[in-house]
Amino acid sequence: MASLNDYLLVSGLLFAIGLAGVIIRSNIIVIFMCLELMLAAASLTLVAFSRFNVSSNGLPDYDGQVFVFFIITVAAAEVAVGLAIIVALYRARQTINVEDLTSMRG
Amino acid sequence: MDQFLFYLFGFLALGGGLLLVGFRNPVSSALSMVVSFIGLAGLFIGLNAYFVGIVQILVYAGAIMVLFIFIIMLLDLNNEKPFQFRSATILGGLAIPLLFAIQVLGVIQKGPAEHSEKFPLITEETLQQAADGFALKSDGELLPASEQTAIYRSLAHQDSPKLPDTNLIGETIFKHYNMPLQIMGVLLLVATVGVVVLSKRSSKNANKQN
Amino acid sequence: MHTIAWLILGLPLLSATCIHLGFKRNQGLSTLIATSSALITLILSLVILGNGKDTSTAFSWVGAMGEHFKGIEIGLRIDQLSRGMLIVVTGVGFLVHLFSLTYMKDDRAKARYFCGLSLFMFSMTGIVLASNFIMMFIFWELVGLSSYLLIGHWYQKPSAADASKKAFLTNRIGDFGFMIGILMLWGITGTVTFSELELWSATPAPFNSTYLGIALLCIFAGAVGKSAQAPLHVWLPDAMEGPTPVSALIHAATMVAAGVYMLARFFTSVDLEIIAFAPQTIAWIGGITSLLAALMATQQDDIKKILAYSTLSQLGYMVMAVGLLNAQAGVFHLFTHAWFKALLFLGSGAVIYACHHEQNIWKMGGLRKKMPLTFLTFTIGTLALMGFPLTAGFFSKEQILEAALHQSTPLFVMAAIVATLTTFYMGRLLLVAFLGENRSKNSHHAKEVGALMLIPLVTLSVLAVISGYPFVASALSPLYDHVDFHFGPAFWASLTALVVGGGFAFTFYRNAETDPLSDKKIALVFRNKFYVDELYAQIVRFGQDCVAAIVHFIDELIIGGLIVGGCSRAAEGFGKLFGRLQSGNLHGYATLFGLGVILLIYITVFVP
Amino acid sequence: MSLLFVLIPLLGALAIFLGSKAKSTAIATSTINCILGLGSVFCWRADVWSMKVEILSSPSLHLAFGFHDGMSVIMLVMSVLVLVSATFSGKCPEGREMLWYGSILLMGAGGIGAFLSTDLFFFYAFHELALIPTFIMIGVLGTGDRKEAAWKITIYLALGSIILLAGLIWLVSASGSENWLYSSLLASSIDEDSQKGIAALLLIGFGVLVSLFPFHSWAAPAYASAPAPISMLHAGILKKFGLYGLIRLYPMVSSGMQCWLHWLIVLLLFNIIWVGFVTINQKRLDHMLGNSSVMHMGYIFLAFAALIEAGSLEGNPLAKPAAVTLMFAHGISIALLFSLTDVIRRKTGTVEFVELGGLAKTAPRLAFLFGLAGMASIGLPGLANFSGEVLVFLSGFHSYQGQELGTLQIATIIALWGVVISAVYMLRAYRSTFHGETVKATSEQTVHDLGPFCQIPAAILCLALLVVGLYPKSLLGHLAEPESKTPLGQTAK
Repeated sequence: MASLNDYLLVSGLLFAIGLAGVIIRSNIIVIFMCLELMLAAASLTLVAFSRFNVSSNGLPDYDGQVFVFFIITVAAAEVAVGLAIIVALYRARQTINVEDLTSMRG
Repeated sequence: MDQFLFYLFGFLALGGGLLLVGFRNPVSSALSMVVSFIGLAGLFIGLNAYFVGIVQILVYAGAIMVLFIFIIMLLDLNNEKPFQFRSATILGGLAIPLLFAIQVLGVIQKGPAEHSEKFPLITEETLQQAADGFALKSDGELLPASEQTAIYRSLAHQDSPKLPDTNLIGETIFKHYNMPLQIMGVLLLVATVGVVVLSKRSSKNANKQN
Repeated sequence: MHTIAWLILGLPLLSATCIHLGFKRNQGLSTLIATSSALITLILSLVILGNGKDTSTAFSWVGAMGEHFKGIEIGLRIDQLSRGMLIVVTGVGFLVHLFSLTYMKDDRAKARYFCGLSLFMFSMTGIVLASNFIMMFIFWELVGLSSYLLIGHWYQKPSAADASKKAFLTNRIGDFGFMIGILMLWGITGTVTFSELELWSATPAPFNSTYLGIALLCIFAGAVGKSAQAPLHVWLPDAMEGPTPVSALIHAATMVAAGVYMLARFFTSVDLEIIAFAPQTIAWIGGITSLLAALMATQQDDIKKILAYSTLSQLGYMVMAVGLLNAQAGVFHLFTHAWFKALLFLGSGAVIYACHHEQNIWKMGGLRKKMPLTFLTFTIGTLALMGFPLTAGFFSKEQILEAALHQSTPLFVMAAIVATLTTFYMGRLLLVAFLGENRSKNSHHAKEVGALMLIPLVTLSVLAVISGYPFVASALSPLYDHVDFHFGPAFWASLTALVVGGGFAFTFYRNAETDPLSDKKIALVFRNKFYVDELYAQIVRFGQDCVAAIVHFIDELIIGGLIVGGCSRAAEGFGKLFGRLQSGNLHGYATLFGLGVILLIYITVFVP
Repeated sequence: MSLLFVLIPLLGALAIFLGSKAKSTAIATSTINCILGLGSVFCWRADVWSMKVEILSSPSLHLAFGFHDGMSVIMLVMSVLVLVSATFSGKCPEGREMLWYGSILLMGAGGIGAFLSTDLFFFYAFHELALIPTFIMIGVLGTGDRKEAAWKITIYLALGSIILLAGLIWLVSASGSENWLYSSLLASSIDEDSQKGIAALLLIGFGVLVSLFPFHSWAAPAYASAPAPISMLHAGILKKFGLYGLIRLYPMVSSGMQCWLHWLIVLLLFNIIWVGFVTINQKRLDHMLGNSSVMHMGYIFLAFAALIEAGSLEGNPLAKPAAVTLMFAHGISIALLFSLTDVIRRKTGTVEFVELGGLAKTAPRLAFLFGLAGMASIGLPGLANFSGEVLVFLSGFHSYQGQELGTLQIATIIALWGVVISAVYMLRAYRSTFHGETVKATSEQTVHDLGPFCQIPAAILCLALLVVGLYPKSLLGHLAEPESKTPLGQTAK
């Protein structure tokens, strides 16, 4: 069985990869996927801690897992809305390349 | 064996992630994301979080990936223009995650020693012990058989006691997180309505353009 | 009795309001309203005089607050002083209204003029009847306003507009002191009402006499402004830009005497023997003013300016008398002076009117034949001003000289010199303007003025003669102390002054075509009024306008530019900086986010 | 009843934003409000009117309105008068009626709401509500350098408001009161150290809002470039908010204020003399008026300083009436002046002194009204400002008993010189605008006298100035009711 640190390391690396994707890629859908990846990395941390923090009766602390459950739910909703926005955006601008979408320039 | 599975799934998750970032074609990216998530789900299961692992596969691989692919197809983005390497972006994109990873390492280094100990396995004794806690009434008496919960029965199963984590999560959610659950339901509703509105408006715009 | 008093105060206000609100279009009706209100107030004043009872009435204007402040009252105080002064104000006022009917006949803004006159009558009666200092201050400012309006009647003339502004501002400086004085007096005595001041003076609580003296001098500053004493005398000659009847009423007979009246009020209410330094200062300021003004008058060419400087000089006399703690003499001179100076001004008005608004005496000449009646009355006025024996001016001037003789020899000498100079410049005026040959077309075409103008002239000339006699003065004069006449040094001094001054005037100016003295250096100084106006202009320019410009510059630079501007520029700079970050580029945001996360972790974990 | 005064303009604004005819709605609501407000003066009896209306009541916040004492009534009357004349003033650009009249009503409602709130939180919030339309109107519909002016006023007032809010929060927390009700704060006591800090924050916060030196430089440019009703409402009503607040909150931090007395005196003298000189040097009518309004705030602060010196409201019974009277008078007169300046700007197209002259000939009614307002603002007796100023000076000398002159007395004497200064700039302005020969901009071909519609606001305000000036008791009578007798929170709800 692996240790908590191992899981945290995997989670951190996964997060870093996601971040790298967000920064490097310019296709907004891929960026969105990378965001999902970062979210999932966070979930991994939560589950790892849930397993690590054994509660008084010897079972894992399920609060963390409930949290992950909620995260997954919200992520689903988020993806639905996000993709709808992307579709709308594409219809309006004919592009989903973030380098072309700079109308927020201050 | 445990260790091997950890490395396997960990490798799957990280490798999928790297491929996700690396593939030029978004469809390939989507597929590699699924690979990554399957690896993640494996890690979850390795942590005895069976329910979350399954949900992860169901939701991400089943629903979200389909959505992504659907949208990619809808927008017909296959012929995307090739990667434009802007050195500053690449530099930032590499340096920052690298820094982050180093920091994660540092954090792990600083963490207490017990974090580096291997998790104790959940054995039958553990389950038995836990079962006792579910068998008692509040005043300390043993519950009669008719009132024994599924959790107890599963934990204290004669032949093969199992960790009933779905039941336990369910209990936690409905006992302690009832209100957030309700709110989550509303959130999903709002998201549904939002998506409808968003797509509707865009169709109207399309009509106008025509 | 009280009703009549309130009526005297209220009628002119009513008239002014009616004219302004209703009848501005109808010029004839406006003049009628104003003149009849003046007549009625004169009659009512005579009624009050005939009644002869001392009384007072008041209503609360601002209620009492706390123990110390007993409120402000608008009250009327009728006693000998105010009764006599009322006669002067309403009497001269009515005659000036009458005179104005002809003088202002062709003016397009006649209604506005009469509205101003009514407003003035209201304010002036307010001062006369005031029962306390704050009420007096209120009306004090209001006469300033009406004077401003009337001097600036022909506001399109830049000189008139400037003169009115100058008059108001100079008076404001005086009022600055006046208000301080009132406040200090209130602090020391706990009251500003004259009757209560009398009570306080009878049994004064222990107090610091120095501060009372300072308070008195501050109050005197108000009189310096209003009665045009040095160093605030500069506005009065300029005020001659107003219509001549206005000069007669406001700038000769009544308003400028208000300062003397106020001082007399104060001096008769409070016993001031203990703080001698303040009255002495007042007397010296009066004396110096009268001397300077008389010197300036000798070289003026404008008939009204000469009279204006003579007014200054005579006001200096009155102030000196009051300062010598002989308020009776000062007020008596005020009383006689009001009649003969109003006469002189109205006479000059008649001359100016006849000469088609020519005011330079060197362009007149020979008017004696053209306007015999005017000449006669003007001569009577001049004699009264010179203090010719048996005219009114003789009696009052005599009393002042007596007072000066008893108190201070230098002041007596000064007063005698002033008397000489008075005879000299008035003789010059009479000789140049009325005798000799016609020196211009305007004077050639002059002819005697109409009856409406002559009635006031004749009435005033009668008063200019008889008002000095005890039987008239004791009945009419605001304050009168009968002094038995005797052939003392005062008499000889004034007689000498008459002879010497008259002699010089006759030698220099008989049949003169131009001023024989004008090329003397000293005459130039007199002609230019000792360069006081120039000095003040410089003071205003450097002491005020330059300071204002510098202050404004500093205000903009340091407060607006560096402190505030610095803040706003810093905010703007930060805004620009962060605006740069706001590139609209998702990559940029993501990079920043990553950096932020790293920083956060670093701070929370690695910083001890 | 007190609720009505806030509600009517708010509903009017709402109706305008919902699309009712802007101009007539604004005029109708402000007129009704004015009539009711004036009616309230005549009916003012402390026992009846001090009843408060509570709309929203939670343990910590009370949205309630009521009259604390006569001061609220007087401020209300001032506000309704200025509001009604502001709706008649100025010329709305074509097509912007909704913004224009809606903003006017909102500002009026905000000011009135602040004066009538019994809860400090809403007291603050209503003022903020009124500031928003101010900023917008200056930025959108202003003239001249409007962007910069709008920014300046926004930065300043926002800063002042934040400091003020900090002071208020500190005040509430230091008092130990669990709500923000004025009455419960008044009943609590605050320790000396906190009082000192609170007093400083309040003085700076309110000071910025009232343009106390050296936080004054926002005022003139903002008033100059704001549309006429906005400068009328801000200078007339909203600026008084700060002074009103200081006097209102003073009893809670009386000993804390004492520490800052000398600082305040120095600053207020700068307000009078320094800004006075700045005003003399102005070359434009609107800038001059803006600065003069800053300068006159110094006198009201002088009354406040007299209050601080006395240590309590009872110690110097003159100070509060003096400040209130002068606030009233200044509000009315400056509103009138801004209104008329806008008329001049519209008729001649300029407000530069060098380009004006001789207007008295072509527009005598305008000249008369402007002269009256100008004379009022320099404190001519018979007009309201004089009664305020004379009371201020008397309050400055209230503690003087014939001994050596104290700091306050010397300050009063220096402040008196400000009367001369204000006469200088006002008469110079009048001389160069109305007197002298007519010039191109003021010739008879271009300029016509005031029409009847323009005279309405001026007439209302002039009348108020005259009534109070000729008989100040009509105003001061409302202040006679001692505050301690009718503490607001204790009456029936």
